[in-house]
Amino acid sequence: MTDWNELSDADFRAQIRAYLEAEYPQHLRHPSHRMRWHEVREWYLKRAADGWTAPGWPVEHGGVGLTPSKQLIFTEEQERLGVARAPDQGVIMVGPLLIRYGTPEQREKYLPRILSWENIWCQGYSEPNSGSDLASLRTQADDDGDHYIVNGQKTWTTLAQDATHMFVLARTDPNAARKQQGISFLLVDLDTPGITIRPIENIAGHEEFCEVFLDNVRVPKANLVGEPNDGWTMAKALLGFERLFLGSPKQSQNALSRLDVFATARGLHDDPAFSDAFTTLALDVADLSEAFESFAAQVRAGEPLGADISWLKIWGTETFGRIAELALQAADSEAVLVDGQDAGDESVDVLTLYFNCLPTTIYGGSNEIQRNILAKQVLRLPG
Amino acid sequence: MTDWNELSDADFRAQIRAYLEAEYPQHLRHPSHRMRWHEVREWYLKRAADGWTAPGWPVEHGGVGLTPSKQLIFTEEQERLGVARAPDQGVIMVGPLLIRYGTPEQREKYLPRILSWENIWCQGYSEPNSGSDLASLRTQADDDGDHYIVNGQKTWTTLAQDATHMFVLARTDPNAARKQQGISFLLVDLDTPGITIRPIENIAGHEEFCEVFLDNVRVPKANLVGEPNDGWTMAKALLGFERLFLGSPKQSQNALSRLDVFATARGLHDDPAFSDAFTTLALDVADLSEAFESFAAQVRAGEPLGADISWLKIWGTETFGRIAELALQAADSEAVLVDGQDAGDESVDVLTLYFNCLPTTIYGGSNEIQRNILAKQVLRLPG
Amino acid sequence: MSAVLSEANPDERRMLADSVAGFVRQGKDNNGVHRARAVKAGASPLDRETWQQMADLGWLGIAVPEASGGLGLGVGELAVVAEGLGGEAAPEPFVATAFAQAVLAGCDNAELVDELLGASATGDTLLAVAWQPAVASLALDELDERLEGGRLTATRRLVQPSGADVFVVAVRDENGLALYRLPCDTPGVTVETQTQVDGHAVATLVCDGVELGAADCLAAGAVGEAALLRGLCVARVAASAELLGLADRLFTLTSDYLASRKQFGAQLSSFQVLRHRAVDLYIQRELMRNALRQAVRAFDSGADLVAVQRAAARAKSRCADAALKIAREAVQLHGAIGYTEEADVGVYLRRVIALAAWLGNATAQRREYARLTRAAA
Amino acid sequence: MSAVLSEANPDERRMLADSVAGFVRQGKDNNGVHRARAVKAGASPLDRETWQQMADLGWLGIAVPEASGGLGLGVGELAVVAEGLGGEAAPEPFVATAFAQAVLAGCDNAELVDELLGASATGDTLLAVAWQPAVASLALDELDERLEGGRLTATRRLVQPSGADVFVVAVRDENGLALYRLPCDTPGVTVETQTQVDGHAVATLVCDGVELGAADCLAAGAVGEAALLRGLCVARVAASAELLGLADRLFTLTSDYLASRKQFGAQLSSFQVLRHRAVDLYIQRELMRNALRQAVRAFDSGADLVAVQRAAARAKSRCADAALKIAREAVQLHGAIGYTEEADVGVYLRRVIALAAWLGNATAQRREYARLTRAAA
Repeated sequence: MTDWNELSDADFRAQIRAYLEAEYPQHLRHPSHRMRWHEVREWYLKRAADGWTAPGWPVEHGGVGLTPSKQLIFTEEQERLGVARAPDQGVIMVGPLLIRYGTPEQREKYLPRILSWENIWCQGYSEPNSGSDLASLRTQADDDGDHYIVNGQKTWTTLAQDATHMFVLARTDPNAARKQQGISFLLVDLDTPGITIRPIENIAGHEEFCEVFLDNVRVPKANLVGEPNDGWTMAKALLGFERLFLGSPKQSQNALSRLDVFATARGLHDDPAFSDAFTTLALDVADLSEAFESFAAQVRAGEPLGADISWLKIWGTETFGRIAELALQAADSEAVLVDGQDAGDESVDVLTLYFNCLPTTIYGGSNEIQRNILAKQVLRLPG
Repeated sequence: MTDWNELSDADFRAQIRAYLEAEYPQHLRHPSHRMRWHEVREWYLKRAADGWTAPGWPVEHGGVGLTPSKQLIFTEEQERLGVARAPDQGVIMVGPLLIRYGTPEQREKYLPRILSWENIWCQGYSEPNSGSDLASLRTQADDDGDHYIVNGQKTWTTLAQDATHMFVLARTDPNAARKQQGISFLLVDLDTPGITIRPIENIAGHEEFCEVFLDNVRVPKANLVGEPNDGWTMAKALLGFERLFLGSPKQSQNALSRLDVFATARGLHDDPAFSDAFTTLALDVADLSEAFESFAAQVRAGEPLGADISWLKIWGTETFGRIAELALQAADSEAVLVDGQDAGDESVDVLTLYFNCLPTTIYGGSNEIQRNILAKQVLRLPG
Repeated sequence: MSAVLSEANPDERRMLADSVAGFVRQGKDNNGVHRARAVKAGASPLDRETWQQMADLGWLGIAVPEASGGLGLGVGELAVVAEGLGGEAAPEPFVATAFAQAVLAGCDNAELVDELLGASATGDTLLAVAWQPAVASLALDELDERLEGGRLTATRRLVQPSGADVFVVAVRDENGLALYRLPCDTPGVTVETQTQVDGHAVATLVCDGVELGAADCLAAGAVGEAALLRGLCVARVAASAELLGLADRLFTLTSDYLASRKQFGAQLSSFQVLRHRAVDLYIQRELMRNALRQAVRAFDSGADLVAVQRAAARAKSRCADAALKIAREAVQLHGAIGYTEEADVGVYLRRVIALAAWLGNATAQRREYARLTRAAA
Repeated sequence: MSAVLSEANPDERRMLADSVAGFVRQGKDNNGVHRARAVKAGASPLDRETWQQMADLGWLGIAVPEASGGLGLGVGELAVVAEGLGGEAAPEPFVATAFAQAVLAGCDNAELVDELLGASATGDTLLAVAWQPAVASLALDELDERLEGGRLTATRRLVQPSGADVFVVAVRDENGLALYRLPCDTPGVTVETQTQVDGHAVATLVCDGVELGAADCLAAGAVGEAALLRGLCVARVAASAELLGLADRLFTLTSDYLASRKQFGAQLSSFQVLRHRAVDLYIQRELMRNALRQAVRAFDSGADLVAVQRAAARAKSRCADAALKIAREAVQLHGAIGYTEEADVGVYLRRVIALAAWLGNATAQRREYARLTRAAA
């Protein structure tokens, strides 16, 4: 087996690029909305067969064991081609969690099934009344001998309708002094009686999120990860370099390039008003990309990311929003058509750009929360 | 003597316009910064001789006794011609205060001297550490029999260097339950020993404000207006329809028209980028003017102004700021010249526009304070 | 309070506003938002029963002369109804109908105009103006496909409502711009549809050698052009009023949400950043009201065409711009739920996007305003 | 940490930055802010003693080849010094000097170039580039007053420093653009001055039949044009760095003020609205750093002229724009005191306005970037 980490970055990038170009289906590149599992299943099973489900996991657990630097290249190459995301919470969250905190039995049971996509995981964090204040969650897990009895409701659970399992933060000690305490981390099989999954339609007409109702769901204590009441610590510890990708310039770059296609086809670049606005945004994206590279260099050097990474998420998502707004204006009265706008040989879909930008300033910690974080942890302004 | 209120609005406006056009000096029209007393003295003494110092005061106290509607026309006509403001705190604040709350002796002593400009008043409200939180003022007035001994410091006192008297809010009961209580309203002769006036240079190089230091200043109790500890109520009660003028469109209209002169001379209206930006601002000013007229109609109808007037100040000052910023950009590398920019036969001074816009979002209750007021008193958002 | 109530006919307009408010809120199972969701899911925006009720209330004849069976009222009254319908996101083609009626009102084929307006006011005949060329420009001089030898081969884009019984089609002939009546079932006419963001279908009218006789001519030359231009102004003002209604409700939904929802142990409305943003939305709404008020006044006062065009462009640019700002912030301030169909925000947002773009968006209207202003100077 | 430290020569650049920081903060009675106030009050921006110290430290020779008595370093080092000077609002004409030196470095009259650069690096001769025509355009093709028969009658605007001993004047001749040495005391030369917002004098150079001989020609034709264009890039990047220094200090002054000042019984920094606005200024500063870093890298990596022009336009547009935003907000967040000379904010603001406009403001730079980008496509 190749030791990928031995390759130079350039060689590694070239090989990954060649692999993706050869194997990743044309029609799935740069999708305009989040793909469902049935749409990407074939590709991810092929990748699993090739051993590429978990580039970041250690080799002894079935991963590729890439260094952070190589992982970044892998991700960059996927983004370059617009590879659709899988329902990948098992790979991103559950695997690393079990490798670090799980029992041998948990690892043995779940890791291989994550790698093969036999198990597909979703994340049971958010709740209807917790919003950005995750620690205020109210889902309750009561001790019942060798089981917990779980009651509550999760929401904004991405693609729960495609998942077989969900990891859940639930309150096991309602009397804990701080709301962050008394929360435990449970692994839940979605086939367990008492679970109802209801997709939520978003305003663009897609069903990316779900509500998940838990009604007296019996979860074996063997499915507790780590110590009881220690779930919050573990959930926080898992926030790794993935935070970088909340500030990725890819969405903005893609949106700008779609707008460019439209503008070129319609001759808008000859209009100084449009050109000035477009250039302003092009420079906003350029400086975002430069900053992203600078944070990526930190990751490559193995340095941890600080709280300052939050500014990238703010700037990236708000730039995306401004591009989408300019596109909407540029298309004028045609902007309303759901099937997109003619742009020479291509079609550009300004409505999708616009709808896609809307949630980016909300999810992954709303931009208001990110500003709170920066004010406190980076600017250290007394509160 | 003419009963001006008997005239139709149109006739009254025509007469006022004719008077101002004939009498108000050409070189003082539309000044770019606040005029000093020696610059406007001659004009205001002429106006005083003609009986026009105090259009709004009742006739029995030496005013013209105009209705609010006629006062508004008077003000509009002054603004139309760009009549420079006098150090008019005596007319605006002290006169109405004494007419409502003053003793007969106070009225007899001060009102005629205000009308003749023998006394010129300034406002001793703000303090170095009170900022927007005026009620936290710390200037102390200690009871000493038939005098108060006043110690403290006032600041942002407009044109104190030109004034003979200052009205002062001072704390007479430091133990009052609420900080708004225990404040008294005192009339102070600036010749009293212990007073030092120090002009403050602003960043545009002008001296519009002063610091006023009060060091054991003896103020006769005869100079207390109203009841002791009741100063806050009186100060608030005096906020009349003058609040309307914090949201006046005049500054924005003037700035836009200067920018238009520059743009026309330089052919900038042919540049769609400039034209779009200019039109956006022209419409911002137009909608501001429409709203101002709507509030003015309330005043004309004798209705009190509500807290909603605050939005006009926000929109007006921020629109002014955007115009000034566009002017700065439009003048490009010439924008830096303090003597202005050539614009055909005229000269336009974009720097002065820019410097003038800066304080407008701070004074008269900063725009942050105005937003606080709107959120609480108009939107009634629970806090 | 509606923006236009305090000016001409305040009492009548207030009564009308109350009547609209009562109408649109009737029954939770068939209110405006409910019907708008149904349209998004595929239903026709023309609920026949609702449309007939609106006709019976006289709303479809507001700006139709009394002689033609209407109420003979003005743009102010149209705006009152449009604002009220916007407040409940009602999907009915009220402003599109007002557009067609206003165009007709400027035409000089009195008999034909009378017939069409009468049938429109009763709700029996649905009208639509077909005027934008294939590349959906706003400039009338880009309407370059001509009527030749009494036959028209041309394409007209973005026509609403797509299910109109009769189109008022703009064509060029040797005298300039002319307007013709074109029933939807005329031979050679094909109506293709595209779906719009709010679920409404918009039509592309394809005319392939369609015969247009003198009897179908509504107005020609300068009269035809003025009729279309003035109709566009009425439509833009009515759309502005509907945008105000939509934005006003979005603002209320949002401030109510902030006031009722808790996070980090405190009401959302206690966070200063959110309070100030709510204030900024309030200011945007006030600006819309002011821009709309001046536009209605321009009509009320009988201003000339250029003045009315400028006033309409000003109102539409402000209302399109402000409504989009308010709608976008409404989503953000609602958080994740604002991005779902659980909340009503999305229903309003989609309609705002549609109306903001209809007949020229904010950017286009500002250019129109600048053009008219410079031409007048 | 300076934006450009982490790239090429990080250790050397860090030492240089430390040295600048130490220098500019020396003595409260003659630090940068103090000198800047003096300039505003009428003093020359060229404090001879300070200037000599800067020469002695080698800073005036940073980008001057070692053969001409300089250090032979690059734009990165210029940026480090400019950023440091900006941090203390120092008024010395460092970036204007760097501009002239960079133009000279591209000229091919080796002997003359060597002499001027050497004299400039020692601080003995003050240089200034005179290139903008009467209507202060940035486009070189608007330089239409020609050198004819060896004599120049022309006007050059906005020349800095106005007290230069020798001007590098751009002229048109039959071969295109040429650069000449023009000592300030040459017969026929008049130097008129105008005052700039920060108190600096800028010169209008009026040449009335001035004789320019072949011996004074620094470069002609394509070489001359490239020298001027590349020099403009260096100057724009150095100005961007100074803007970063100014903005960074404004940001620090503002966050310190918010953290220290109380109102309504609470620290200003406890108000969420002000916290978030401070964050937005922080983001603007980070953007400046990133834009500057890529520009320095373009020079470090020896990119071609067009690439360097694009990088410089990008840096200058971002830095001008962001610095103005930060400065304006710094005034607002300081409240009334920010509008007075009591605070240092005004000193920084005035310098920001001056530098943001120098050699083309943000709008002009974005147009330049768009032009270069489309030309390259």
